[in-house]
Amino acid sequence: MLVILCPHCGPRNSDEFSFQGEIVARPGPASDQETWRDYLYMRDNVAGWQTERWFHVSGCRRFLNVERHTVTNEIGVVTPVGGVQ
Amino acid sequence: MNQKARFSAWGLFKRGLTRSHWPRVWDHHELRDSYDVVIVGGGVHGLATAYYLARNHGITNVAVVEKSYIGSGGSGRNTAIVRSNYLTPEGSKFYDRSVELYEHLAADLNFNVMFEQRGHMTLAHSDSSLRTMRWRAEVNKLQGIDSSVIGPEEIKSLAPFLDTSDHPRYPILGALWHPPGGIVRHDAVVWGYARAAAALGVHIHQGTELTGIEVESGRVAVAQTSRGDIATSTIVNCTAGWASLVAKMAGVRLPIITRPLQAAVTEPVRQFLHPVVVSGSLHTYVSQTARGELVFGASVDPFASYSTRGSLEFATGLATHVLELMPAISKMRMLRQWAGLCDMTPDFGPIIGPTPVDGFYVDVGWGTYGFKAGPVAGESVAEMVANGRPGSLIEPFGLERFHAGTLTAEKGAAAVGH
Amino acid sequence: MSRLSERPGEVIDRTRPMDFSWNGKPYRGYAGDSIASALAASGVRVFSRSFKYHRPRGILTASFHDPNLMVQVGDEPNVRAGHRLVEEKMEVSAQNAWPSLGFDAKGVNRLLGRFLTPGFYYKTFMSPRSLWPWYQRVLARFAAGGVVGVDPQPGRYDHRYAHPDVLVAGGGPAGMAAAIDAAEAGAAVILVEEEHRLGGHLRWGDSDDLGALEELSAAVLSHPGIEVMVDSVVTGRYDHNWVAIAQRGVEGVDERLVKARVKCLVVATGTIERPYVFEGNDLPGVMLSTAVRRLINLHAVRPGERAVVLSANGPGDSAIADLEEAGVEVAEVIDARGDDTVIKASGRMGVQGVIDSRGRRHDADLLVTAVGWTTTTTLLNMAGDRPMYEPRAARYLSKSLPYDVLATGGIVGDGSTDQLVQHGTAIGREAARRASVVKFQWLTAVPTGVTRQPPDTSEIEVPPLEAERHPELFRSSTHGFVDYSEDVTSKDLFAAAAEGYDSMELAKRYTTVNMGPIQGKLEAVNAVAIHGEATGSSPLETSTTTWRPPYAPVSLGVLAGRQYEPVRYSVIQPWHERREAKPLVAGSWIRPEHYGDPVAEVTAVREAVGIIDVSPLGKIDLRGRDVPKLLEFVYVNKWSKLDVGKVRYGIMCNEDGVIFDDGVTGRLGADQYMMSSTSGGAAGVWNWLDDWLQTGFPDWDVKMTAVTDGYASINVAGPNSRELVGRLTEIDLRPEAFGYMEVRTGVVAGVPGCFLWRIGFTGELSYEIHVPSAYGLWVWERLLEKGEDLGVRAFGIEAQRIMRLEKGHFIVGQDTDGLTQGHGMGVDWAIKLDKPDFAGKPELMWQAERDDYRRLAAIQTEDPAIVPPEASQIVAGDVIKGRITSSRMSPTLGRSICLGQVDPDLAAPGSRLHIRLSDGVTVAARVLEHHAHFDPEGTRLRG
Amino acid sequence: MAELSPIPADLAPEARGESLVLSDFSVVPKWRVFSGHEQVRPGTSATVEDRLVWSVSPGEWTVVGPAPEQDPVVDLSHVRMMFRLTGPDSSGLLAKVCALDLGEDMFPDGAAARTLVAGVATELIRDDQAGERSFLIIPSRSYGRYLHTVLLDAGGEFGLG
Repeated sequence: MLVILCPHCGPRNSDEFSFQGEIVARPGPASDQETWRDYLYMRDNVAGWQTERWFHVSGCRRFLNVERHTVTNEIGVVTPVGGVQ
Repeated sequence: MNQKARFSAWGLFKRGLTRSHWPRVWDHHELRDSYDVVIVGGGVHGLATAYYLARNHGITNVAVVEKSYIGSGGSGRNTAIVRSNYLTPEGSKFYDRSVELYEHLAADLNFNVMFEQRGHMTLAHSDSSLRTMRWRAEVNKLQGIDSSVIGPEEIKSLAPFLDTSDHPRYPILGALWHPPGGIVRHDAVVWGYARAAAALGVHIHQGTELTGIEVESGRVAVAQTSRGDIATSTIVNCTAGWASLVAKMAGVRLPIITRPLQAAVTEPVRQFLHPVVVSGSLHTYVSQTARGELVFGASVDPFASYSTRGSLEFATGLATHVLELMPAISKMRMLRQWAGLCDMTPDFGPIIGPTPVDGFYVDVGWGTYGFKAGPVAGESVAEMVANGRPGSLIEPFGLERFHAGTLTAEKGAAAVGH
Repeated sequence: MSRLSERPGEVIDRTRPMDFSWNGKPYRGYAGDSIASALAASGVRVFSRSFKYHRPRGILTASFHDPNLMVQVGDEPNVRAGHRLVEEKMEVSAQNAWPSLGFDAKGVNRLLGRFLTPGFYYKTFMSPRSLWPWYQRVLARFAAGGVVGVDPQPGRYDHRYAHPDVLVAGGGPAGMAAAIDAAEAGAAVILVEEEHRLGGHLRWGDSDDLGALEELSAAVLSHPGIEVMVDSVVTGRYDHNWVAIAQRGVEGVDERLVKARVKCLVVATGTIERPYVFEGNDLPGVMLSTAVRRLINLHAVRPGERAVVLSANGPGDSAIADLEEAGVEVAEVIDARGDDTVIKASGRMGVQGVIDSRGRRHDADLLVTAVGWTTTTTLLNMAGDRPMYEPRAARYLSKSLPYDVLATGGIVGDGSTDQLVQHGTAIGREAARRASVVKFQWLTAVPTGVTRQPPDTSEIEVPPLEAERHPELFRSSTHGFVDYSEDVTSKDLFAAAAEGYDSMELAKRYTTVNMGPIQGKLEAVNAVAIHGEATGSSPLETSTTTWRPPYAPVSLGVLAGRQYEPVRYSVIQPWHERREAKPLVAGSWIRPEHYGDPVAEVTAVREAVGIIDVSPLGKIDLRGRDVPKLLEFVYVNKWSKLDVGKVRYGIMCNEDGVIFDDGVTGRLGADQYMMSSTSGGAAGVWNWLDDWLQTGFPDWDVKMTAVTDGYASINVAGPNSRELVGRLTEIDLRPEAFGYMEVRTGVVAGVPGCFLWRIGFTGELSYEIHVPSAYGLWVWERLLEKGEDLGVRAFGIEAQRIMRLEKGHFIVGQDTDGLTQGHGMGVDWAIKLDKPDFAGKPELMWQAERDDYRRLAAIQTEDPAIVPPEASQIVAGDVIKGRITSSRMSPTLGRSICLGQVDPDLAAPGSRLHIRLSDGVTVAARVLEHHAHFDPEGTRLRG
Repeated sequence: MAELSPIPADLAPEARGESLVLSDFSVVPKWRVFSGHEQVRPGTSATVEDRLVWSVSPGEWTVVGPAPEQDPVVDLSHVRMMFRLTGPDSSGLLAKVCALDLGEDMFPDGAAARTLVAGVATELIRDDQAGERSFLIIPSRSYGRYLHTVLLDAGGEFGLG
């Protein structure tokens, strides 16, 4: 059980969060198949530090950007997804 | 294979009398500067591929490079369940061939892999899961696979420790029963393939890590390893847990997310559970080994990671679920827990086939099903490498399906796992 | 073996005798005795038979980690007799011996030992293949261990969370000192000790040791900042210092799992004495020096009559003094610091003689060895440390630890009690300091606004604690057992290496060394050393095995705890229970499947009126200017022109075009909408909307509140529904005033704040009444009361399923699967590809251009009496062409009806299909024109 | 505030232990507002004009008492149940079912959180009563029966039940 320092709630166990995976930008609706299916399926699957998205579903219900080392599970900076104060 | 080294009861007796050692099962070799085929990953998939390349296709100038020791990855960390009762026709056909190979593997490899066909039972706790069980059974029957839906009474007689009483939250409504399914000694499969491949001339390089792949004008040219470069025209990525990273060396991106899958074993007790029991809703599967230990598994971890350290939540969740099924075993003790890495694909189907880089093949993305597919994957990948194109058994599992939008339908059964 | 007169450090209470049984015979011990010490005091020497060769085994370590002391206690298998305290009326028996400990029939395996080489089973039983199942049964019979019964006494287990600043694992002198000083520095401390008392090796020491023990433990026990857990074990240290403790001796429960988020972990788990490998080293009467010191000093048991001692260290020498004081004749002391050693112990059921390296034979019934230590680095391993072998000290020592883990005591080095205490003291203070650093970071993140002084950043100086020089003693010149639990000998390790299993990991897997219940705690170092010897490398060059959790085996019961499983109920549940509704598990909801007769329930709805509790239906309150934009984006159909008072049906797809939910959304006011979703999809839809609003369109003005539980939802369906609802509300229900697919708000049965929408999953005229939940049961009962003369009847999920199937309404997840994209469900009319964007649009666009996907079709068998079970396959010969997704006998039509997914070439109305039943028989069927089997024009619904 | 006192006259405690009282306040009106209480930061609660107000998420507040004036207001009265657990052992009981650190530093009087209690996302407010440690536990209604059973079961060792 990891500790994630939620910017709204403080230190919380990771079972309160839902892991959303690496952050993938949504291409426009007029994208070609190659681009769209890259967005749907292809992933970098980094072994090391990556910024990924977590959803504090059992806490503040905010989507967060979380820096995490995928080998050690060490967690870096956690920030709210843009637009939310 | 050297006849003097042939395993048999007579051989055991003779060596017991003379107290002499058996010869080495495989030898150390210097790394050659070129091989016809370089297989990355010394697990069941890599070693089976090497074996079938040599045995079925006469391709013996083959190196298996393994960064640690053979069987150190998923092959040595899985719960060794074998079955073929998959949901899709392509899936069940493929795994049925695997069961068939497993049934004859001991004789084929002259290495007893201890395949115990104890039967495989997938419990249904809800109408919808019962419907999925029926779906699987019907598809299986059409493939000639022994698979049917059974009721609580038969479940109780096959596994008396299961609580089939009126259960409020997880009632046992029925089960998918698959008599040919069972468990196998996973290490023995690895060693059996390694020994047989080595006897046919394959070089197994343990402690040899792939560090890079040189691609020249769209073709594989060199496999760089921690022990030196290998000139080769063919590289087969048979890794699990590192599939994305190895593919990246060749410039190939994969639809894979790596997630740990945890397992645990209890202290041994006298035999009381014969079949393999699975509950999809409770994310649990359990079998008792010949040694008397219960071996447990669950679903993949809730977040992607390359960690194999294991978590307390797995242990507590697993125990909760196992005791829902078998409340009588609360005093048994968990002895050891561990984790392996699973490369999950979007449709829960594997990725076997060529890639945009000529000579770079993948046999990856096995999710939680890799071990049971080892023999048939090895056989099919060897055939593909020898012929330059995938055979019909693996055609549905190519990488291009993710761009063509023709995903495999196994995802429908994903919830029932293992 | 016999009981001694009173010892200064003894832990038994001679005033409290305990009567128990061993293999059915009565025995007596004292309170404080372990099962093993009580039996040993009564002369028992053989406690078990070994796993493979069924050799007799006796006390080796006299502790929890004694591989030879696994016994059955009542219905509990594999109890550690060296640790478990004896209790009145306890029924203890030996495991793994048949018919008796004295004569074990499987002992014949001893004679076969030379043939049962490691991995022998991989080399035989292969032919003929037909005999393999028989071999399996024979092999399975040799499985070791205790017995579990189908119906044992249930255990009582518990969980709790803890948040200590400092957790000290190990209550020896260094651990106690660390706990005291951490607490003195202001930290909240938990101290965990595996044994029943604090003190570690001080407990069996001399009077100085006992004095120090008394002082330290008094300080610990009286400190308000320290919570002491004895007879408890830290089973694992997981990521981010998440630490599990199996706590015993808690009132009211057998065991409790404490899940602790620890700010700084201090590992003070000490060392375990290592056995020595030589011929006969497993005979009863061969004991470690710590075992005899425990027996003599803690339990006042004389461990033998005549002893030979092999000692390589000070504690071993102290054992000699203890033996002499206990009246054991010490026949010979062999000093292993020189060239002398033991070659062999001989005897049948126990040691009778010892042969030393000078070839001398000594008559003895006890052979005590003191040849070195294994550091218990499991917790350090779990913290990422990879301890290195230190040849000078002949043991593994910690290499590097993360910031939040510290180590003290024997795991770090050796020293006098004072030195250990000094080291522990400094580590305790440093642990408290580091904990305050972590806490400061957390406090600044908690939003409660508590301010704190920043912590001290200067590290506390820790005095060195060196590991003493110790000879490397692993194996004598003869072979013996390395792993007692698994019956692995040094000869086996040599054989494995010769066969090519030449890395430690392969050798471990091949021989199963270190894989038994003791997990290599005693034997790991010996195994590595002997493997090194066999492969011509030193232990330093050979890798060690990875220690995995748990540190000690932990019961499934305590891991599970009280087994709380969240379940959800509607507010109408008490009524359902009174009417003995058959419960149906639907996700975490428990719902009524039916009230005894689902067919009659259908008839009531079709002919009169019925009410169903659909409270689990997902409901989301949406407010704000941009709600239409949101609806337009998450649904595949158009939403811009939904007037106030209107309701519309919508389908949601994932970005891959796969349908994941459907439901209706109504506009209750200018800026107020109510969205409904399927019961099972409610949480997913809520999260999906939040995802888009937060990560996709943060500027949109949408306020969202999930109100599923705020309303009890009752669908009133049937030709009499208007009449019934009209008796309870002033809302104008006339068709021209409240049309199909419209919503009204108002008072129902006196309850304000209700909303009603006119929709119909059953195909009948129906009103879905959403009542503020606290009044749900009240309104439900009023409906039944007021509708009695109208023939009202409650109906359950099963009747609803039948009726929706008659109407051809699909259920997402049943009639669709994980790959069903929008156009497959016959809802092309709803998918508006001319919208600029919506979730899943590109995939649906591409799907529309293809013609290769399965379609949902209404299907009827030619024989109306045959109901093909759901999931039956639609076939053409052996080729699968689709499947039945829903099927029922329709009470309304008096025939079987189905929905199914069918390949495109068979999906056209009128197509003839073949459905394969589970017995292999194929039945003919045809595809209907409409999805609805009943009232396809919808006249009843719109009436 | 008066209507949330430990044992109101018209609401008998559900269960009383040696050092614990569990009472049910589900009937009190609760409202969701989206503005007007910006001074109450997420993770905290405050009494504003005799109404208890708390926030567990940015931009959202729950108000207990008469309907507030803001627009929009969503009625949560029926969505949530509300239990009050009062007594010196209240954090001991919660420590069995809730992983949150409820110590004085991390969760002082007035702290508010949405967190998992016995596996269910639940709002939790520390709202001491006359110096006595007290928590408001506010689950979604459909989980109320389950959670109530759990609290009684977990409270057994403190004499609750």
